[in-house]
Amino acid sequence: MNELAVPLNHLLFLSGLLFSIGMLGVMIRRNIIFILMSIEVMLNACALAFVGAGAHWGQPDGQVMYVMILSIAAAEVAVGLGLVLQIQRRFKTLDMDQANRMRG
Amino acid sequence: MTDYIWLIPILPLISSITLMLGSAYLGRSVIATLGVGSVGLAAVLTGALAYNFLHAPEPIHVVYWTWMQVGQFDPSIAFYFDGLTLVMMSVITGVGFLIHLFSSEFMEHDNSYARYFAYLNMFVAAMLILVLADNLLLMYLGWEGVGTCSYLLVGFWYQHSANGRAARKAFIVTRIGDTAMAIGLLVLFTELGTLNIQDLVAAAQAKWQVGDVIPLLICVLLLAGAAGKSAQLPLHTWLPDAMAGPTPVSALIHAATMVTAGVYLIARTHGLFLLSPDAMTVVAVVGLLTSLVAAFTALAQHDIKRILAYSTISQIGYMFLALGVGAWTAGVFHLMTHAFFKALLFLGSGAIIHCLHHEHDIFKMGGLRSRMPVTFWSFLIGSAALAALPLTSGFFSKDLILLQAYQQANIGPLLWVGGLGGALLTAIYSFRLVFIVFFGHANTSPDREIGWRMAIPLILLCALSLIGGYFSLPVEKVFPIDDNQHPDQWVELVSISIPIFGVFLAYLLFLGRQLDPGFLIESASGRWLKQFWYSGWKIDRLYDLALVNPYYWIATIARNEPVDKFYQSIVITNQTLNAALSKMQTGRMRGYIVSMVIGLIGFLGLSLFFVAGAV
Amino acid sequence: MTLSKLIALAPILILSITIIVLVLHASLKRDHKSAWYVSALGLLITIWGSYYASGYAQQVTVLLKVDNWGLLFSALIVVSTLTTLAISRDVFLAEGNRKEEYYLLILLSTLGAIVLCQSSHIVSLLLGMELMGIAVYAMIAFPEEDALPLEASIKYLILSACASAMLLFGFALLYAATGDLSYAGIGSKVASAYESNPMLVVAGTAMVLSGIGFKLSLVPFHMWTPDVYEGAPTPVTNFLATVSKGAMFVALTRLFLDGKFYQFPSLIVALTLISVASMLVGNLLALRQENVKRLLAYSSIAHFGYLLMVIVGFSSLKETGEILNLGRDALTFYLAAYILSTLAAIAVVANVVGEKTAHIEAFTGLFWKQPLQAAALMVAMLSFAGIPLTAGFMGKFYLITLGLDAGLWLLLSGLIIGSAIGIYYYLRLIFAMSSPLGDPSVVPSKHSLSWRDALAFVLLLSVLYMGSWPQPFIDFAGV
Amino acid sequence: MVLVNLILILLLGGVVAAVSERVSSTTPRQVALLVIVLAFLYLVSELSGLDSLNQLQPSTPNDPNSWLIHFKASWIPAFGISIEFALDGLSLLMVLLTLVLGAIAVSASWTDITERHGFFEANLLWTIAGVLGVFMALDLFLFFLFWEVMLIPMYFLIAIWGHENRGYAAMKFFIFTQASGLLMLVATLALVAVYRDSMGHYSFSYFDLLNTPMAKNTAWWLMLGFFVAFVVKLPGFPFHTWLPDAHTQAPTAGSVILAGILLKTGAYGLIRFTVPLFPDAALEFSNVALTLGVAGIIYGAVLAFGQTDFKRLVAYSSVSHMGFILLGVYAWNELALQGAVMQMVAHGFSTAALFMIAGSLQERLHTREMPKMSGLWQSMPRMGAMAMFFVLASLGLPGLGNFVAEFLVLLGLFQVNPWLTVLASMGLITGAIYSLMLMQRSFQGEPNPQLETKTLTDFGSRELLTMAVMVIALVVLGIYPQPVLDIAQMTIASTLKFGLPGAMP
Repeated sequence: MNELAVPLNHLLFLSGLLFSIGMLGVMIRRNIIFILMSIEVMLNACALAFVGAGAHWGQPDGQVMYVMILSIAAAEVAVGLGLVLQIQRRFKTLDMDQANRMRG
Repeated sequence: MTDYIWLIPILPLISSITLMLGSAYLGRSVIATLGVGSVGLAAVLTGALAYNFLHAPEPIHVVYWTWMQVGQFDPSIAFYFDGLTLVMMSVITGVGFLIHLFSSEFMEHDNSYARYFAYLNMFVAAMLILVLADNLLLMYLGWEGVGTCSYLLVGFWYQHSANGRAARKAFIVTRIGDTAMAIGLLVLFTELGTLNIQDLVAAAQAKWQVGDVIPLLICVLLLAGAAGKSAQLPLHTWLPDAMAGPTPVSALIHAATMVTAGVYLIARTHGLFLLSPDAMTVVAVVGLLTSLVAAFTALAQHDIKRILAYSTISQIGYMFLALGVGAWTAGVFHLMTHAFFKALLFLGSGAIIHCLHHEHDIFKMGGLRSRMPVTFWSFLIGSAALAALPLTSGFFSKDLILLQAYQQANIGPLLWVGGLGGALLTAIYSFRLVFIVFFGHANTSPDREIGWRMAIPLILLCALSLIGGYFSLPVEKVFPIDDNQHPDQWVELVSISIPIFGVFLAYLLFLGRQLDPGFLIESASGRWLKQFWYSGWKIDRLYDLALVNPYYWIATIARNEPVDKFYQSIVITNQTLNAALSKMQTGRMRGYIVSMVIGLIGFLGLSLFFVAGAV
Repeated sequence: MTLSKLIALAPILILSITIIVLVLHASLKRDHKSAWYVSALGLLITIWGSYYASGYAQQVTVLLKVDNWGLLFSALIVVSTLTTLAISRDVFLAEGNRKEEYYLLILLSTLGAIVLCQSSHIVSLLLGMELMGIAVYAMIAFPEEDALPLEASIKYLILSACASAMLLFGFALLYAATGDLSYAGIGSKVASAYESNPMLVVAGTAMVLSGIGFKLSLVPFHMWTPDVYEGAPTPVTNFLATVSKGAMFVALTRLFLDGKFYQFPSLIVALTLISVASMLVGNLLALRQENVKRLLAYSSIAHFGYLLMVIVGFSSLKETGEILNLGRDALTFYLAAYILSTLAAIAVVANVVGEKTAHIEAFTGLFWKQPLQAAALMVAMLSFAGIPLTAGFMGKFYLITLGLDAGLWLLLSGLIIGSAIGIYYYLRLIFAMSSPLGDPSVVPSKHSLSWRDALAFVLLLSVLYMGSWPQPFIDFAGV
Repeated sequence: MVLVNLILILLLGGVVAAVSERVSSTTPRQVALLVIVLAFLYLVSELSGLDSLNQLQPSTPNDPNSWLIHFKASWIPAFGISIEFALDGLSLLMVLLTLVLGAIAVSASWTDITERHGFFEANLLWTIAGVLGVFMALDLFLFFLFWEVMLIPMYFLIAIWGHENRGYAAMKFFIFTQASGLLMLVATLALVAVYRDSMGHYSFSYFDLLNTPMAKNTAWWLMLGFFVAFVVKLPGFPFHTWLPDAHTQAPTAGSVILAGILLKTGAYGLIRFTVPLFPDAALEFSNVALTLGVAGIIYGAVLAFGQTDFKRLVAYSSVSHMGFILLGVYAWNELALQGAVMQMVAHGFSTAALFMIAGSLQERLHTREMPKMSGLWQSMPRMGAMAMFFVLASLGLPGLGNFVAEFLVLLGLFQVNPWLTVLASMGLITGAIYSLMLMQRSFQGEPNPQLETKTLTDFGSRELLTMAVMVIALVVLGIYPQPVLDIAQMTIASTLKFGLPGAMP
């Protein structure tokens, strides 16, 4: 039943790679918009893994999960950008490191 | 007819409590009558008791209530009265009454008059309980009660902290002795199951043969207790300092009654001591050494009361010597006579101090013979008795001791020679005191005369010191009859002549000044020796260095709780950890992401490590 | 979808209807007070609904498993939301006119929490968690003019997005290994999947637990908690501390039990380490904390460290049914006790400090100014510290009994050391409250008993009641 | 039901006292005194009816109806927890001591509390209620509940009305006891778990748990858990550092209650729980406990001697006296145990009096530093006389209660370990040293120049009356202790059969 052209491990490896790229992006970038973008990358990596796994097991669940993840990612980014607008208006900067008023 | 025996100790106790509670409302005369009267009444009752006892001489044993009953341990508050108790009680109440009368005038102008008599009466009550107790625990109650009253009385003038320190020293040194005695009590109860004196002596004789180890241990512990209370060698340093109290107190406590408690204890438990001869030799040796050391020290003293204090230590040394050689009757006899003449001497010195507005140094006195006749004659008779000159009571008692010491089994003669040396020294220092204070040129003049309340006790005590020798103690039933025969003549002759020679020597040295010891004193070793004797053979220094200073040092070091350091360290580690962790909370989000990622990698690594291990 | 299944979903349906009514109401007439009443009423009916649904406990479709245990926690979550509503009544009065959205967000988030509580499938878990999460981002950033909420909100958004990504990736791996998305399915297949490719299963579970660990603020993932608790407005802090964490923990327990994750020794060791670390770090961080909100954040880290002990306890219990119930009871009791105490504590913080910074100075002499509030906060603190007669103590009692049965010696000693350290900062607050006011002459003026005091009194009573008479709760919860 | 009413009287009394502050600032203390006297009369009236008290027959630990009063009501059936109170010889003594010292504490703080009188008296009454609960509770869960709950009002007593750094002292007091209490909680639950494994059902009742069979080293660990909790409270040697701070900072009534009663809960716990529940483990452990006891005596005495603060010196003297109790308990024969119980009673009175004197000194001189106060006997003779009496009592003068206690303990211990007894009797000497030093530094010696200006008022009639109560109590305990010994005998005789076979029956 494994009519999948590409073996599952390659796919999982790809999504793992994508995931770590996204994670790195969140850690390194300082601008909030780019952080949001790298979160998108991470979420898509998970979606890809789901699709691969679904294909491997020949069940539609993988793709259902893919659609779910996309919609959730969209919602999160929407709220995120809303906040970005407010931050821009208030702090006139999008640099995440400025936001360290609470510590200790 | 003897059911009033409990009244004797209770009367002084009640008067002491009323004085304590009502001190603010009672006038001086009321206080005096209450204080002196209660002891007087006790003396009268003792007299009546003595009268009955002489006619029907069997011991009285009255039990009032069981003090505490826990399993087999059930000491009771009970009195046991026999010949020995009679002697002690008559000394306590008789001499006590005279001293109370004397001090009613001596302390006339002291502002806490009631407090003085309260303590004094409390002391007499405690001493009577000690003597009357039928079990060692009740005796221990009297024992500590007496020690406490001595602490209160020595520290009577508490305004000067020096007196306080002397009082504390007295209490603590005696407390060390008492603790040893308490341990003795513990051993006794564990071995014999009872603390009642009569039963425990019988049980001991049944349980152990002569020469066993445990009786030796018990006797040594009891000896330590006795040594503490009677100021014998290891624990004697407190008595000279205890002179800080009023003189009648020294007369009553540090001459007649309390210091003899140790002798009474050993006399009362002689059954135990008979079981271990080596313990008795220890007692004898301790007695002898103490009498010699104290006699030498007395030679070098300036303060009139310290001379008498050291002479008391020396005389009690004699009593211990007597007990050590088994001469129980002689020991108790000397105890009685010593109470008479030593009280006389102390009261005499009290009279002198009273009249010379608190002058203590004998070299500043002099030529008082003509101006204070009563005091002079009482001092003369007292010193004669002390030196054991013939015809005085001291002669009979000390002579008896020396004779029986001579006949002691193995080291008899050595003890006898030591005793003689002590007698010689006693004669010298007692008459040195008399010659310096009463003869020679007068450099101070008494500013007042002694009243009748001070004169009568002196006169009565003079009489007792003289005729005391002829009393026969009703103690035949108490002690085993010592059957040793009379030693040969020359021993008797020597022990009689030594004191006379001593007095003559004192005359040469201090009055006639024919023999000039000048070259001896000025020489380097002479001066060191005089200083050595003056400071009581440096024993006080030794105790300070060995015990007192280290205790102070440890207390000051450990003042701020070393154990707390451990708990402080826990608090400090917590606080440093808190500081470190809260520094990590930088507030920057990227820091948080990094910690999350580390957490994830850690988690993954751990899982893979397990899987790699498992597969 | 037979009628009984629909009734089983009663709480979720009622809440959705309330949300719809709220939206319609907002479109008709913008009135803050009536919106509050509508949502409060809706929540009350939901509580009745969850009680009513308990008769129809069953598996509704593959996504939701409605059982008494889940319904109990749904009721508890709704109660917490009600309290959040109660303390947020006047917080926003001075705000602009757009306030109905706030209530909308709260209800949506509660709906997500209830779905999360009853989820038995990865999709429903994801749905519930994200619905709850995203609504909370907006709630945190709701007050515009203040800077701190904005910062807290963005931080929370980014961090929880990463955590969700981790969770999802973990589930993807698990799905790849087992081929099933429902907990029960995973449970049955995970053992065999572990044989074929253990790497996948282990990595998957690790990432899932890290994602959940973030939401429960366990140690390596706990950094966000103090900032978000301090930044967010007090009612939202309350919501975060009780509803979001409570629901998440219930989901974790379901996943752990149905998914049979307790077979893997690596997980147990990792969880033990996390638990001990949380207990110690949580308490240590709070030791000298001056801001009460941050103090409560650290204390919640510690408490979830203690709670994790139960999850670890499941591992050594294996199949012995009897002790498994003890573990579940312990969990239920401790979580309920924690939620109640937090409600009481944060309610008092809201009453006393409102939106000003909750510094400890604001609480000095509270005993003499507002005795009732001070008493409630004291009882909450004592409950956190685990002093008898409070709910917290019964929780700790359960935990220790479980710890002893399961032989978790390391965790037990962590619990003892943690609570020994913990006493200090709970007592510091009580000491501050009891320190005299300077002028001792003022006899506490008897100001009128406002509804705030009533709320504090009710919470105080409930914490004491649960601690001193726990038997009814045990019967009810011992389902 | 009698016992529950007793605690309720005190709890409600506390509430009434708190509320009565509205009437006037002096009514709370009268209310408090009234409540305590009421509770005392109530207990005495209930007890006089009991015939078992007159025949004083022993109450065997594991059969409830042989106890004086026994009350049991189910509380949390899921865990076999019940509200179980019972009274036997030992707890009767402790309850009576608590009530008497409670009244004394109220009279001690008659004038030195300036603010929030109502709340102060309420806390006082609640502490007493908590302590009563500890002495009467026989369900281990209930015992632990009272063990922790009695701390809270005591914490407030020190934290609100204490002296300069009361926060630190109150905190230290609470954490020490609560943390060790946690150990006891774990030990109790482990004991119950072992009981459940062997018996099949949960039970927290003392009667059931009494002879649960368990492995040797589990018994050892559980006994250790109980031991640490009680020795911290006792306070035993290494765990005592909270006591001096708590005492110096507590208000007079606080230290009277703390020293008089709270320390006794530790001793009571040792006699009631630690040894009977784990007899053979206690036997093995007895050598360690005895050495700790002796160390406590000597260490407490040496440190007491080094102190310059009056209250701190008296606090360390309590540490030293409590060492005797530890010896008494772990020598575990009839003599030693009777000595320990007697010491609990006698020490209660003598330390309460000394703390009252310290309190009145602080009230008059506003300082506790002894260098600042010498020669006070002249200006305050009555207080000096009282101080002298109680100093003599605390150094163990025969004829007073403390001596009887210490002698019995030493006697009992001697049969178990003679050399340790010799060391312990050093405590008699060191005890004398610091007690007399206390007297010397404060009341005797040259009057302090700085004090010339202040007019020092001597003891009033109220203070004298309170002191008289304690003087009579100590004298009666010293001269005729048999009633107290008989009441204690009821418990000790039977507990000994349960405990380890002491050297002497």
